[in-house]
Amino acid sequence: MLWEVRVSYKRGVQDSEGESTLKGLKALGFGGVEGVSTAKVYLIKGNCSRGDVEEICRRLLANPVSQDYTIRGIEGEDE
Amino acid sequence: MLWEVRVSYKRGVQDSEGESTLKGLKALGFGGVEGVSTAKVYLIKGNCSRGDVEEICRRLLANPVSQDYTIRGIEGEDE
Amino acid sequence: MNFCILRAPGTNCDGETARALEELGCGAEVVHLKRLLDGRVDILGYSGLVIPGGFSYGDHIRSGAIVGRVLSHALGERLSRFVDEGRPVLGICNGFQVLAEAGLLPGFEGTSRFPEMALSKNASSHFEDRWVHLRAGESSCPFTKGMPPVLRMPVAHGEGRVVLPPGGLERLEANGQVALRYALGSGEPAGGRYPENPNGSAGDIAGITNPQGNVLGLMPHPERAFLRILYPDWTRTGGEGYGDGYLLLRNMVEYVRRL
Amino acid sequence: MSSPPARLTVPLRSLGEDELLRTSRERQLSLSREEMGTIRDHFRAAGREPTDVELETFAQTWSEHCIHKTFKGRIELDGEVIELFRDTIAGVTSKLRLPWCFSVFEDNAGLVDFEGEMALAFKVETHNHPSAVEPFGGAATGVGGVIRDILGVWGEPIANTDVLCFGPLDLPYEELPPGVKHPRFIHSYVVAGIGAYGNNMGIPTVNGAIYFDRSYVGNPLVFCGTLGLVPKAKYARDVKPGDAVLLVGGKTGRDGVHGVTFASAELHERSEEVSATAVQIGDPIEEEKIKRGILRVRELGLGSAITDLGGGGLSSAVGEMAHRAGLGALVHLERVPLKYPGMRPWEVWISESQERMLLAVPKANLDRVMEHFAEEEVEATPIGEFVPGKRLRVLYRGEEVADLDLAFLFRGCPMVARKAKWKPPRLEEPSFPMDKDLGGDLLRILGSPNVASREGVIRTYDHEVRAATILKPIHGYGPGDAAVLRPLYDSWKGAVLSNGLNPEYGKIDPYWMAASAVDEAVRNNTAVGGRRIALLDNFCFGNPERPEVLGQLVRAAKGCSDTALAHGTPFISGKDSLYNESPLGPVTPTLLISALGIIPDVRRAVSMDLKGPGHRLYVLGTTRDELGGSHYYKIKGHTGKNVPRVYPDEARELFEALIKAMDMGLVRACHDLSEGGLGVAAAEMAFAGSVGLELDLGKVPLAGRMREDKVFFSESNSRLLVEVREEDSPEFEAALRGHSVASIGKTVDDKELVVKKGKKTLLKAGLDALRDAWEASL
Ligand SMILES: Nc1ncnc2c1ncn2[C@@H]1O[C@H](COP(=O)(O)OP(=O)(O)O)[C@@H](O)[C@H]1O
Ligand SMILES: [Mg+2]
Repeated sequence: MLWEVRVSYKRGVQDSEGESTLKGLKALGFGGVEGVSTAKVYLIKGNCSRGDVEEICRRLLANPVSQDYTIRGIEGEDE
Repeated sequence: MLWEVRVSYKRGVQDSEGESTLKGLKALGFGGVEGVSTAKVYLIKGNCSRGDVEEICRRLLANPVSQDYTIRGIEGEDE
Repeated sequence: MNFCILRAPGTNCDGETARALEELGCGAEVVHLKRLLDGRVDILGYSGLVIPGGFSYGDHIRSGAIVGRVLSHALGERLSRFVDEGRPVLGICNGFQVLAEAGLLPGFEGTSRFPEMALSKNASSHFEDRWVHLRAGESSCPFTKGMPPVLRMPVAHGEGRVVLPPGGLERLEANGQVALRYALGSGEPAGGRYPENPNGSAGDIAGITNPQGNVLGLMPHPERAFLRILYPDWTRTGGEGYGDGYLLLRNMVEYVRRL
Repeated sequence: MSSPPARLTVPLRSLGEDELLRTSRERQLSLSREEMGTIRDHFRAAGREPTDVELETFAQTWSEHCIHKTFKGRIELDGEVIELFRDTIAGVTSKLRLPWCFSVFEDNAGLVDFEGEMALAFKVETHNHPSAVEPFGGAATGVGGVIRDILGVWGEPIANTDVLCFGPLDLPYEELPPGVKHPRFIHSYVVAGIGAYGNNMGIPTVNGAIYFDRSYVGNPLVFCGTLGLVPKAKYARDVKPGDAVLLVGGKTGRDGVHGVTFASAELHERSEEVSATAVQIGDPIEEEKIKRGILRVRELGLGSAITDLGGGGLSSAVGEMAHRAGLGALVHLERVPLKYPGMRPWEVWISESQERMLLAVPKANLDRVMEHFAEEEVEATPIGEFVPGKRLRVLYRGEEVADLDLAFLFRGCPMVARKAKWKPPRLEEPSFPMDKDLGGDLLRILGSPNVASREGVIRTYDHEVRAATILKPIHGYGPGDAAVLRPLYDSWKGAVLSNGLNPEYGKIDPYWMAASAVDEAVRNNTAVGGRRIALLDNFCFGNPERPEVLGQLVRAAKGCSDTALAHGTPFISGKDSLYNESPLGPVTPTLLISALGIIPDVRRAVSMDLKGPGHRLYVLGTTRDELGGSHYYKIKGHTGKNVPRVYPDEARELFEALIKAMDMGLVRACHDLSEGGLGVAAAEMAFAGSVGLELDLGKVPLAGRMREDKVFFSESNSRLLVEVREEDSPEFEAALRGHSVASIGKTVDDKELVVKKGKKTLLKAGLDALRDAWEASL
């Protein structure tokens, strides 16, 4: 199976990465850009259920206090 | 408009973060996981065309030697 | 002789780098990137350019990406001229990343508009501070000439793994552009072995020069190996005098004197 | 949408005690019944109701975190009444009256003289609760916060320290209570957060410790320290009426709202949801820019005062700055740059958004100061001015939302009076047979979590940026006792940083736990050549409203003070973090002592690795049957009762004699004896230098008869191992005459550690095996 996990900052939590990217784009002359936010994607391959991936997010990939995550089955989800 | 850019490693370029995540998951007892790869997502908001975003990727977000990118219009793409 | 030590938000090795150059008898002026960009300062007013270590703009996108791309976008032409005139450019750690992103290194055909190499996340995937052995002398770079066969300096970075396009390594080697390689204590190349090669760089590359030899980018920090007393084992091996970083920086200064 | 008026009042005057307490709870004020009553009476007398902004200001300023109620309150223990701060910690400093203490307990950090016009500023803070819920952000902002304490005394930060306490990494997941993160998760993200902040700012992380104990599962401890350099003449504290109140740095958001009240309450299962706004990630690059701006303003002497925006945000900082200057302040709250619209005035006022500083600037300098910050791309906003009359007035779009009497705000908080109880736990000394071969025990201790190598963590921190770290955390391939820095380019004088921490002893007696922590910090400092030592205390205890916890606190405060006094080492700053409890109970009483020494010439610093064969090895200090809380007992499954004590008069003179011998150049290597005792120290010195060692336990100076295993693993305080060249040994012995010192062995060519008693061999182990055991874990 192949799962896609996407981890992003919760609303209100500072996304310095997005902010510095915005600054960089302005400096490069991309004046039209108004905002940038970022997220991290993990593609997880293996023999695991959606429940496992939930658990993986909670235990390692995301902190529910400051981050949101979404899980998407890409291949072979059998639920 | 809102664009989603996704930057990932080129084939053959080591994704060390994915590898270390895999190691971490194994250590946590997720034996079923076989591989992890990572990517970075930028959500770009503003007055810019697909061509602009293309240019943004080439000029800043991706290094052509090690990274690939994909662009997806999420809102208000008028092409 | 007056060096421009370029800094941007997040640069943090400018103080000790400037200090080392001053001890070698040159002027070393720390200049904020924005002063170059808004034209208050002209890069061509300096005898050399040093881009020191740090985390410019937080290094979020890729280390050195913003400064590198902004430099090439806004000052590309002046920088090319600076390099073509043979003036020395040294990029240390984050500075190396900047030079790579700016297209100044490897500079196969002169300065390129887009990067021709990448300094990617360490194979270990984390930041690492450790002393390494280096082998110099294969390249045309005058800054690494006449050095002892094995040098010691510390690295401290999270993204220092040299990634090259297909054929890139061969091309670098053929051009004599490999200035420094990670080595074993004996001077043999590290052969990709960790931790001797601390980041998994292709060809054990720690430093690259341009074909002309006047631009050098390296991940190790010469300013942190400037004095023997900064070595991690000086209490065993002696803390008097200058270290290998001094030799490299002195070579660069002498190169300018000869220009 | 019509927004509510800026000025909202909270009816208090008619409330009874219970209703007051309910209001405190509902608004998350963490104020007690008595405190609420005092506030109500104050406003009754004033003939009006408080505004929400005013009430929140009290909640911040009167929080345990800001006002240290417990340490400044009256505590009764066994009929004796004591004020902890005055009678113990500060008492030591005032009794010692040392002329080199430049500023103590007054400011954001303690300051001591260094070289010429330069002073060193040192501060250690804790960031425990945020690190429990958001370990990366919590630890990172902990580092950011303590760096701002140094900036807040006009200091240039030059080094960081971090001491971390976690639950066991191998804790089974099933044992985790709901809402608690696994120690592995917390460990790896805390370490990442500390590294990220310090590395990004270019401040080397040079010293620290990691400690594991079950009591930290629900409540990890994260101590972050920063050392700074301050030219004394630039230490401006001279606010005049008319000076601008200048807010510098990042924008203000809802983050950290109620951070201090959060820190002053116990963690509970739902802390995660309730306190989401107390969580922040931090932006070191912003702080780096602020630092540059501040150092420039300092150099040019353009500011009249500075402080950080920490706990309580603007509400604490503005009031404190005015109060110290004997002035008042007028603030226009709508001028504060916000991250997003829609914040209530009280939220702006108490927000703890990171990377902000407060400066007082004479009007004539204001434009120049603003320009310097603009040059660094840092936002600087005048939000008001200092005024005569000791009132703190806050306006929002012209409407008055607070008008407070500063004297009442800072002195009106009712002093707490609490009862403490101390009952020694009932413990026994174990009895078990000794293994014929001590090698197995030694390998187990070397590999145990609290002894094993920290290299994997240390290397993720940049410990040599600034090119001034002379003794590094891993020097000569072994675990150093203290870091040595060379702060100034034009001087060889050094600063020496070390720490002492041993919670395990706290399970037996917090008094000796604290005494041991002081002795350990001082002897670690001494081991590399540090002297003229100043101390910081950081107490992390459970809920002080519980008499048993308070009893432990009193004993610890006395233990560290008595020992510090005897060592002649003043406290210059510190902090207490109480309410470190989770559903799993309170943390083990934990006291971190951080020591700052100096060394006249860093080229004389001594490292712990053995330098070569054919040298003598001396043990300094007396070994006693004190294995309570030792690692040896621990691996045998015991706690024991004979906790290590300190005999400080012996210790002080011994350390002074050792320093003399070091200055004469007689000491080749030196290592302090602590966790794992002589066995671990000897093994570490040997494999660090890759030099073999032969010891005779029969020669170790003892107080009374002891079995060999106890001699080898005792953790008695005030002891060190010293390597001396054969030809220097007469001089060395002369320098240490009159002290408890013995030559117990010699360094050899074979790469082995051999331990004998007379003719009997008790241990023989290859250095590689020892090193592998030490490196295996973590
Ligand atoms: N338990 C303590 N032991 C020693 N010093 C303390 C203690 N608590 C507070 N102090 C001192 O009081 C001063 C003010 O403390 P505090 O208001 O907490 O500072 P900040 O908020 O800037 O950290 C500091 O210098 C600190 O050293
Ligand atoms: Mg403070």
